[in-house]
This record gives sequence, structure tokens and C-alpha cells, in this order.
Amino acid sequence: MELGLDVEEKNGATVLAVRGEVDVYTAPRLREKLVELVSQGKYKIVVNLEGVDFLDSTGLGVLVGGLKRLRSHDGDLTLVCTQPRILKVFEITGLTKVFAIHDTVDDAVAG
Amino acid sequence: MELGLDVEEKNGATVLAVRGEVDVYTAPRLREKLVELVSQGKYKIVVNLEGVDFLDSTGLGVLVGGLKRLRSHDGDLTLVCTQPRILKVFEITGLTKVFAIHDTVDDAVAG
Amino acid sequence: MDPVIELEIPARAEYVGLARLVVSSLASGRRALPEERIDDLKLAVSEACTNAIEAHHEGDVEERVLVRCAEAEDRLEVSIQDRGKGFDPETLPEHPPVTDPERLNFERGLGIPLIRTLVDEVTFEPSSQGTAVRMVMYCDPALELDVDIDHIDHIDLTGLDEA
Amino acid sequence: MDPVIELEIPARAEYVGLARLVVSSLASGRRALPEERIDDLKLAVSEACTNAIEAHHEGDVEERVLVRCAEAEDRLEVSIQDRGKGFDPETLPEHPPVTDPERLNFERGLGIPLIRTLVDEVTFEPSSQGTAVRMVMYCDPALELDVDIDHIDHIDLTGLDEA
Ligand SMILES: Nc1ncnc2c1ncn2[C@@H]1O[C@H](COP(=O)(O)OP(=O)(O)O)[C@@H](O)[C@H]1O
Ligand SMILES: Nc1ncnc2c1ncn2[C@@H]1O[C@H](COP(=O)(O)OP(=O)(O)O)[C@@H](O)[C@H]1O
Repeated sequence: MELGLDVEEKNGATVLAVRGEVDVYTAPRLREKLVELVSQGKYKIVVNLEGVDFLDSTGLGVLVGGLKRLRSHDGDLTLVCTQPRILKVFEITGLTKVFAIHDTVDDAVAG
Repeated sequence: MELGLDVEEKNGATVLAVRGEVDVYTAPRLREKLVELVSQGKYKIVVNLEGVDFLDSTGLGVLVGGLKRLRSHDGDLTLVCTQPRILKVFEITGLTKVFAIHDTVDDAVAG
Repeated sequence: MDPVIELEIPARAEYVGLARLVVSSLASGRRALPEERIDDLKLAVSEACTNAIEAHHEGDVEERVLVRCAEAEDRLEVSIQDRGKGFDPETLPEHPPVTDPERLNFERGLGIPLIRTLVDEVTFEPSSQGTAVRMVMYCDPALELDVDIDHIDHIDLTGLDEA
Repeated sequence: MDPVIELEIPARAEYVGLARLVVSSLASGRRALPEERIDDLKLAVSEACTNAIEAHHEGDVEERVLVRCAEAEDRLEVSIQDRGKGFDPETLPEHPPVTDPERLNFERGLGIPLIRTLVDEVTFEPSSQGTAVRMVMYCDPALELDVDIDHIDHIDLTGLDEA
């Protein structure tokens, strides 16, 4: 199972596009990538989940950890997600109140 | 698991487009459809395998049975197939020498 | 007896995806479960398998997790069994409300609440031998396939001659 | 010990697709098997499972077929075990050559020749308890993934803080 992780700079934000399934097997790679970006001084990160087919609580935990870390640097981690099946996981866990979730990368970068 | 079976008349031939996986579970439906077409007097049948994702020897057996039945009515059963993974099954079993296999439905109908 | 399908995997993270695949493939074979509910079940299975795997020693391939699916007329039952140390599902720590800034300190502990929300029924059966998580999804018979070909188990390939 | 994955299904036609799915998913997880060889294995598994199912009484869900996969470094082994009556793979009837018009009378009997052609090794182990068909595919180590994350079994989600 592969996890695609592509990084792109866009108007002062770092966009991390994730593809594939985020679970206990692949989440460590997402976590490592976020750690790497933070250590490079990227404090405004947009995680694009549009290419994600599956995300469970392990993936949520990594995103929450990333948000927490970025906030401690006065940065932010926002999300791009329009897929109902992925949005649902954020809704059930109440994390829609914790994350800013945008419809497009442009909105997220601007927001 | 679904097997799609669509019938269309084209220039005097009956084109049966098969979609999905043809195996011991779904092959009975293909066989029933061929039986039905033959009983309706359709003796020139083109089986379009372009939408088939998987075909095993049970499916081959149904096609061989169909060909035999049609030949006994001076008819024919020809195939449309360009997918290497499906063609390979015909090649290994030597059935490329038994069936006329065409690249397009138009070729098959004309041939 | 209802048809039972069993998948036994090593207690390793890389096999959780396989458990999801098997359960969701069975669930989609049953047309009586709408796609959205299949996604719910898939997520619940992922959570339960993740916990089952974490309950074992790391990386030992001889530790096994059993995923057992029973397909009844009106429901699909999935049980995930591990041989870990067991736990008490009633005494798990509560999370602060999501609006509380403290919430960010809880990166974990979402799995069991998710399972409870997603499936129609769940029971946790911990013991000293390990834990079994039994989940049930009820099917909507209105969605059942018209054609029942489940009983065609033997196919007579020579029958074309009798057409 | 190599990781072993077991799938046990009722001896019914509707579950052959699941056996294919599990094996091909495992095979694609091992990047050392190219896609074409995965297709070969999938077909061989389909043939062996079809035979295993046909070796049982029709439709009795208590009759079981076991699909056992062992993932070694250099190969993937799949064995299909049934509890049917067994058979002698050496005394199967020969087919007439494909050019012979008689060939059309043979709609069956292609499964075992296909298996022999498709996999790198196969042994048939019939007994009075049933038949085990053991198939081996060798992997091409040149295709192996660069990154080996198989050993990350426990993830520490709190570690972001130490970044
Ligand atoms: N199968 C299990 N065996 C042992 N302990 C378990 C099992 N499932 C859950 N637990 C315990 O319950 C806790 C909460 O589980 P969960 O809500 O899934 O969150 P998380 O796994 O992220 O901690 C786990 O941390 C673990 O201590
Ligand atoms: N697992 C098995 N148990 C009992 N008999 C078997 C088994 N596998 C194969 N056979 C026997 O070998 C024959 C040839 O098998 P195969 O080449 O797959 O063709 P087919 O299944 O189409 O007849 C079968 O018809 C059956 O009699």
C-alpha cells in the first residue's frame, strides 16, 4: 500500500498533497513528512486530502499532532477536503471544530 | 460481484458486451445469455471482452461451448479482445487457434 | 448455518488494509448494504484491527489477529479477535470537549468512540486470552438483488448443447 | 517464520473472487512481483479454488476451503486446501490438439494445465482428507521497494512535539 506525499509551495504556504490510504501502516510516513516540513521552518501547512481514499483515527491523530505543533510556532495546519466519506470522519469526531477545512487549495492558501 | 451483459444488433450480427469478472460464479449468467440468444435464432454472435477484468477457464469453457453450439447451426462466435491479460489466457490454452479474435467490434462484425 | 469467512493475519500494521479489503468486498457483494454504510464498516474494522494489532507485541509475526465475518440474511457480523492482554472498554479516559484547547493534547483515543458511532451494534469481549470486538451491521432488504444466483454452485458447462 | 495470511471460505462459487482479491492484494503489496505475474497468480488461484470448490458437495456452507499465503523474502507461496475426495493429477485425460475439430468437445480440463503454465512451481498433494495445491511465485528482488517500512509496527503519534 502506497502513500503519495507531494509538497508544493504556494503563495507563502506549503501544500502537502496526500494520496492513498492513511492508516496505522502509512500514517508514520505522513507524520515524518510533517515533522520534516516543520523542522524546515514551514509553519503554514495546507494538507490536501482530496486524493485520500481512506483515513482512520490514526491519520486523524497525526493531523491533530501536526496542528498542535504548528500552533506552538504560531503557525497553522489547515485542510482541503470535499469528499463526504472523509469529511464524515472529521464530523463524527468533532474535529471539524478544530480544523479549518476548505474546498480548494486556493481557498486554504488564502484563508 | 456483478457481470454486465449488454446485447446490441449490429449489421446482422449480435454483439454481446461483457463487463466484469468471468469465473465459476458469474459464468453461468454468460452461458444463460448465450443459450438465450441461440434460442432466439441469433447465429452470428460477437462477444466483446473489452470490458472484462478477469477471465478464467470456466469462462473459456462457456465460450468454447457457445462456439460449438453456433457452429452446429452454421453460425459463428467471434471475439473482440485487445487486453494483453485476457488475450494471454487464450494464447496459453491454444484457443487463439480456435476463436477468431478481433481488435474492434466493427472488425468482428465485418469479419 | 450462515456462511462464515475467516481471515487470519499477522498482528502487523501492514495487514490492516487487507482486513478492510476483505470486509468491504464481502459487504459490497451483499447489495443490501449501501455504499455509505460499507464505508462506515470499513472504518470500524480498521479501528478494531489497529487496536488488536497494538495489543500484541511489536512485529512478532506469530502473533495473530482473526477477522471473522458471518453473512446472515439480515445482517453482516464482523468480529476481530486478538490474543493481547485485554482491557476494560468502560473505563477509558474521557476526552475534553472539542472546543477546549486541551483537546489538542488528545491525539489518540478516537478509535473506540468511532466504532460505537459507526456500527449498528458492538460488543467488546475482553478476557485474559485477548479481546473480541463483535460488530453488527443490519442490511436493508429493500436493496437486495433481484436475481438470486447464490444457489448456482455447480455449473454444467456442457448444457449449451441442449439450448 | 515468514508472515502467513490465511483465508478460509465456504466451498461456494461466490467466494472465489475473494480468494483472488486477497492473493492479488498481497502480491501487489510485495513490489517484487510485476503486475503481469500478479495476473498469472490470480488466474492460477482462481483455477485452484474453482477445483477445490467443485470437489465439495454443492452449496453446503460448512464445507471449507483454506487459502494460505506465506510471504517469504524471495517468494510468495499460496496453497489451496480442500476436504474433497482427492484425485490423481497425473492421470488426467489429454486434450486433442487445438487444431483438431474434436477440440471443441473439451470445454473443461483447462484449469490444471493453466496452473502448471502460470506459476513457477506447483505441487498437487491429494489425500483421502482432500487436496492441497501448493503454488510458488518467485520475486524479482530488483523490483523491491527502496524504503523498508515493514518494521514500523508501533507508531508514536505524540512524537511531533520533538520535531
Ligand atoms: N483490542 C484491545 N486490546 C487491548 N487494549 C485495547 C484494545 N482496544 C482498545 N484498547 C485500549 O483502549 C484504548 C483506547 O482505544 P481507542 O479508542 O481505539 O484509541 P487509541 O487506540 O488511539 O488509543 C487503547 O489505547 C488501548 O489501551
Ligand atoms: N482439488 C481437487 N479435488 C478433486 N478433484 C480435482 C481437484 N482439482 C482437479 N480435480 C480433478 O481434475 C480434473 C481436471 O481439472 P481442471 O484441469 O481444473 O479442469 P476442470 O476443472 O475444468 O475439469 C477435474 O475435473 C477434477 O476431476
